[in-house]
Amino acid sequence: MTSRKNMQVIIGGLTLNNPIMPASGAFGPEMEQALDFNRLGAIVPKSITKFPQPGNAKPRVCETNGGMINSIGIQSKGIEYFLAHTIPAFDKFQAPIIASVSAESLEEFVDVSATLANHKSIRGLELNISCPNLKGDGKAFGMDAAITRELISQVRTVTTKPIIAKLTPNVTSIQEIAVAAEKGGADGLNVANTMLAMAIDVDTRRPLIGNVMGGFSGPAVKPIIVRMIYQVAQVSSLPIIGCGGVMSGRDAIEMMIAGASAVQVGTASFINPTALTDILAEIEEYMEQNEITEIEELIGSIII
Amino acid sequence: MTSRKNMQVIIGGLTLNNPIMPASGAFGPEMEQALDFNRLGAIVPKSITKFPQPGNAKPRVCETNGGMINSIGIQSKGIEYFLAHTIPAFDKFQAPIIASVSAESLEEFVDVSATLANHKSIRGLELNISCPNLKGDGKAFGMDAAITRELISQVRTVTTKPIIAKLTPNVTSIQEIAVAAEKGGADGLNVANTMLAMAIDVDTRRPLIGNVMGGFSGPAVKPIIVRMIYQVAQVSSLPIIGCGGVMSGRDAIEMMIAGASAVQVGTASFINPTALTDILAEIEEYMEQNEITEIEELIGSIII
Amino acid sequence: MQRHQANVLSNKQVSNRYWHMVVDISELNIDVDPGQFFQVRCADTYFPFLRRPLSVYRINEDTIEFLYLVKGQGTSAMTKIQAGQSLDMMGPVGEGFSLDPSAGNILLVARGVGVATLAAVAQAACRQQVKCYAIMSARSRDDLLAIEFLEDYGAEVFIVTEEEGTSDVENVKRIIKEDICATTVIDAIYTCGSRRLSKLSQSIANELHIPGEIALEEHMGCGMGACFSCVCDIREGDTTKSVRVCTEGPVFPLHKVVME
Amino acid sequence: MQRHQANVLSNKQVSNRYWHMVVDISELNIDVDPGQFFQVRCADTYFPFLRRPLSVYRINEDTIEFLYLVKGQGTSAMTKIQAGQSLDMMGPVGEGFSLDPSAGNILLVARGVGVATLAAVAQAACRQQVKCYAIMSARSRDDLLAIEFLEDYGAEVFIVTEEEGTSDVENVKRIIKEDICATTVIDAIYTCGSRRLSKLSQSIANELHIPGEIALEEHMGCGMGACFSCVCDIREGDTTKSVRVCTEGPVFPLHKVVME
Ligand SMILES: Cc1cc2nc3c(=O)[nH]c(=O)nc-3n(C[C@H](O)[C@H](O)[C@H](O)COP(=O)(O)OP(=O)(O)OC[C@H]3O[C@@H](n4cnc5c(N)ncnc54)[C@H](O)[C@@H]3O)c2cc1C
Ligand SMILES: Cc1cc2nc3c(=O)[nH]c(=O)nc-3n(C[C@H](O)[C@H](O)[C@H](O)COP(=O)(O)OP(=O)(O)OC[C@H]3O[C@@H](n4cnc5c(N)ncnc54)[C@H](O)[C@@H]3O)c2cc1C
Ligand SMILES: Cc1cc2nc3c(=O)[nH]c(=O)nc-3n(C[C@H](O)[C@H](O)[C@H](O)COP(=O)(O)O)c2cc1C
Ligand SMILES: Cc1cc2nc3c(=O)[nH]c(=O)nc-3n(C[C@H](O)[C@H](O)[C@H](O)COP(=O)(O)O)c2cc1C
Ligand code: FES
Ligand code: FES
Repeated sequence: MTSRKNMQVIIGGLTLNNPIMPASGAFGPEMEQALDFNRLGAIVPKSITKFPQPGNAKPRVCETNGGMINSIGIQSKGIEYFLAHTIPAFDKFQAPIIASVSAESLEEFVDVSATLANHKSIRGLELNISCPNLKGDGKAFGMDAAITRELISQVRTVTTKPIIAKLTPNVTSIQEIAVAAEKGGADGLNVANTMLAMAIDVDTRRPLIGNVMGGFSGPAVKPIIVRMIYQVAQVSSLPIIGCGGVMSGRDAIEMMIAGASAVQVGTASFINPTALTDILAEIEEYMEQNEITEIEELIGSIII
Repeated sequence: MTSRKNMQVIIGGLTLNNPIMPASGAFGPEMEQALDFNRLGAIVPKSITKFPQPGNAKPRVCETNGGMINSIGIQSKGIEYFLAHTIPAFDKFQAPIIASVSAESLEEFVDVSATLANHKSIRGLELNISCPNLKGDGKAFGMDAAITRELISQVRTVTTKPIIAKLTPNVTSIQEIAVAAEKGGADGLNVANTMLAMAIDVDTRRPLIGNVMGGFSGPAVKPIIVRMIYQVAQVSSLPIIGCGGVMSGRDAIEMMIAGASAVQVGTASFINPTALTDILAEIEEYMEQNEITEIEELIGSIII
Repeated sequence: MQRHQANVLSNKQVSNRYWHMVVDISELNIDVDPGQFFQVRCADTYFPFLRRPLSVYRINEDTIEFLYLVKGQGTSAMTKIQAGQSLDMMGPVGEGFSLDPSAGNILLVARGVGVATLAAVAQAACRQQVKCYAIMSARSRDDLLAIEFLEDYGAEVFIVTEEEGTSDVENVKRIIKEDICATTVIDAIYTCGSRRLSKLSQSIANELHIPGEIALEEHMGCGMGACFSCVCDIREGDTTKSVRVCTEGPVFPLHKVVME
Repeated sequence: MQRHQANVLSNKQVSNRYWHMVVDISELNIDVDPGQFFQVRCADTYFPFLRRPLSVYRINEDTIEFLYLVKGQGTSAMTKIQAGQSLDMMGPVGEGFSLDPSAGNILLVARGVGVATLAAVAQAACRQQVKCYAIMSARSRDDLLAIEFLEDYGAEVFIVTEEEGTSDVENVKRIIKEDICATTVIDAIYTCGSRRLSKLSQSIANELHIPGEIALEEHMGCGMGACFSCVCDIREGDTTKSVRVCTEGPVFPLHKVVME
């Protein structure tokens, strides 16, 4: 790597040293043993809820062809513990912290967001309006454009920090939800959370996931997510964080070419604990080979 | 294989010798060289349109992790050629022919369906209201419940032969569309067509599919389809044909346990030309091992 | 929790359903404790997708060994790995067993592949001159492994099997109480591999007021404490607490575990 | 269009970017023609997912050979297959070349890996005592393969490369016209591997009123005529017609192909 490269990207006013960050729920302080957190574009902890929550029935994970299904539920120690312990554990690193918020009602979203946004170390909020593991057969706030817009505009009133709406891919038109989030006042869009999925053990005839259905992630879903990033980029001017199935630098670049400004990496870390920084190195190598000095040049650079 | 097994299943009044049939578009007369068509539960030719159509730009296929994207478009020689050549080529086999219909308007659906249903060798119709390759950014009739209901109820007026609605998985609520199809008068539901997807060559920055986006099939999508079969089975009493990612007998059984009465196999034949009959043999073996004599016993037998 | 490429020295079938692998760790600069495990990548494909947790069966100066049951996709794929190839493994992960060097006698209660986890305890006990008694339970004699190793470590081994109709809980209880505890003071119990035998071990430990440890198994996502796939409940005074088997375990105090 | 498991006799790298594989077909009971291809499963995983089309490079009594360029996932995976393992291949697929036994001289125009497809024509020509002239175009001398085989088959080979600055269309045209056709009557032209050279071949065939054939390449789904992935247009009188390269081709009359 010889030439100087500018890896900075901007998400809703937040300048990141590079576009690679962990996906919420697939990252934790324990990974410091394997990974240099200072090299991350941002730190995104597991979604937090207002009160402690136990999470879902077991088994909570199963694997499928080229991916996995999880139904952790938002097992959470509640916002108090989060502010007292989790944030300080991440605060010593250079990467800005983007807190992921989960809630069961609009009011709770506003409430938790207000508290989190007040904390000086939290530099942005990612609203997990797309978790398919909540009650109600996998339904999520982010499946409805009007609710999405309302929810975000209410959170908007309690903070000026960047708000990223994490969209669900389980919708007929992700464009419609993206536009609603933009109108609601979001500063960025995460495309996307997991696909709702299910697997059955044919020997026992029981679901492989305790909660019956769960969220599908990993390389298998990437072509669906790339399509959605591209679709959203056509209708919204907000920066997009691509998320779903990124295993390599080339996968991350593919999402950026489709329209993403940054990329989250989740499941890949389960296979390779240094996936986040390896992917960053692979992007740098690609830029070197292709004589790209500004990473921003990649964003939305698809040729049709 | 010692004990006698009853492999018959019923789809909308049509009794099939077994539940395994090809998925439309991934099957053709040429495959007779590799496969015994008499052992199929049904024969489902490529979707047919009223007039000849050229199909989409190339490349028309690309592969992804555990799957492929296609954008053939409905390359078709038109209904006249179909009735004069394709149907006779399939007519000599024992398996009933279910013709797949594609059209660009509601009227055309009715028109083509009426003509096809009049042909004595065509035993049922599958309405491809879900093809993501039509004009309009991947939109399909089957993305809208009201249109789905209207379309099917109009086709219902022109035939008493079984009508199967092939649903699209690219929707927020497949249950809603399934219920609409049932209310419109469908006799069966195909769950489902391909997921809309996209892949980009990071070296050229161009889409890997000439038509930019295409339909995603293969083992990667199976967990999404199994989930949808299960969801549809909860809200509709119509027989379901599971379709998407079946590679093995166990995959087919998984779909039946989730609620499918029959299973279509598409992409698997590209990897293994005898996939259809191999899958049937694997199901028989499973039944033997599990001392199941009536295949119908598997349908919807999931234990929650 | 580093990822390593370890050289595979051998990978052989040792009985109908079990395989045994030896890998070279001389270059890896790691310390491995009995009860810890590795997250093993069984093949270089995306199916099997996830890593598989495997305990260290024996810990030697330059090598570690795995004993594994061929169960599904992952372990089947693992049998294809040949000597000379490398094994992609992450670890050592988790908290292992604790062994009080002043203990006189300890009791191991293993069922099936649980022996793969407890053998390392016998090995450590032998080094510390602690005497081991071991109940080894399995479907059949063919499924009973490592008996000779355990005996080499000076363990006194009691075999029970379904095949012989000796593996029911009542009989195991009788062996422990009459054949072992009647003549010997057991200072600690270690168990792995069976819910029924774990319950039995728990109640005996409770009754005899001796400490015990159990190695738990849960389906894992990350194996790094990040994903909360592998949780189970343990007792904390009057309440229960959710812990992650991968990092807070897999070994827990026997009396704290809530048997489901 | 059967699926076969053929025993791999050898699989070796033959130049920087090319590999050569020999498989045993003595037990398969198949007839293979020059220009036909096989749909090869490069690895037993779902990535690479699809089969890869590969022409038969040489057709022998008991074996066939493939010559392949290592391009992406599929062909890279194929290099891992070792002698003694089996190759999952479907075929032979498609319509091959036709060779008029009464022809005196034929001209082959191959670019790059196109030689893998045309070599079988030279081999057949040799058997029928038809004399071959061959233009072999490539990036560099290292990329030029099979020259010796072609010469063994009695072919007179003309080499052009980028490296030496000799591969431009004008120069190839000059060689064909001045070095070959000036002294020899060419009865048919066969081409594969380059759009520019195909156009040239087409125009020369047209000019000299001789028949020609071309082997086309398209991305394939099924390789069985079922999916319509691999279509291209050919001329039928005044109109064009869509044909499937996998079953109606891959070899087509040169004058019928619409060069895009
Ligand atoms: C800490 C720990 C140590 C272990 N040590 C050993 C050992 O030394 N030897 C040995 O043979 N087995 C051991 N196991 C069990 C071993 O991990 C499983 O048998 C193995 O993962 C099965 O994988 P598979 O692909 O063959 O089976 P499949 O049933 O196809 O696996 C499907 C999925 O379920 C998971 N799974 C299935 N069974 C178990 C299980 N019992 N525990 C956790 N996950 C499971 C797999 O990891 C995989 O994700 C251990 C488990 C844990 C948690
Ligand atoms: C009839 C026919 C005969 C062929 N014979 C030979 C031969 O003898 N030797 C040889 O080296 N190559 C031959 N090719 C080209 C060969 O099929 C491709 O180089 C190969 O598929 C590339 O696969 P990959 O995974 O290495 O590359 P990738 O670029 O990773 O492949 C990605 C996808 O694109 C397809 N693809 C890429 N290039 C081509 C191409 N040129 N033609 C068709 N599909 C392509 C692949 O099959 C795969 O589906 C032939 C192609 C055809 C159509
Ligand atoms: C085990 C697990 C737990 C997850 N928990 C959360 C969560 O708490 N909040 C959230 O927004 N997304 C959660 N996700 C979704 C990921 O953030 C991400 O959107 C998804 O996994 C797709 O990316 P990937 O394919 O790179 O993993 C979770 C994913 C996994 C695998
Ligand atoms: C090459 C190709 C062409 C297809 N053409 C059609 C079609 O004409 N009509 C249709 O209803 N579905 C079509 N499909 C979708 C399949 O019928 C099926 O729904 C899908 O491929 C999922 O099943 P699979 O994973 O078993 O392939 C096509 C699929 C492929 C791969
Ligand atoms: S496996 Fe992820 S926390 Fe234990
Ligand atoms: S590859 Fe399917 S028709 Fe040619």
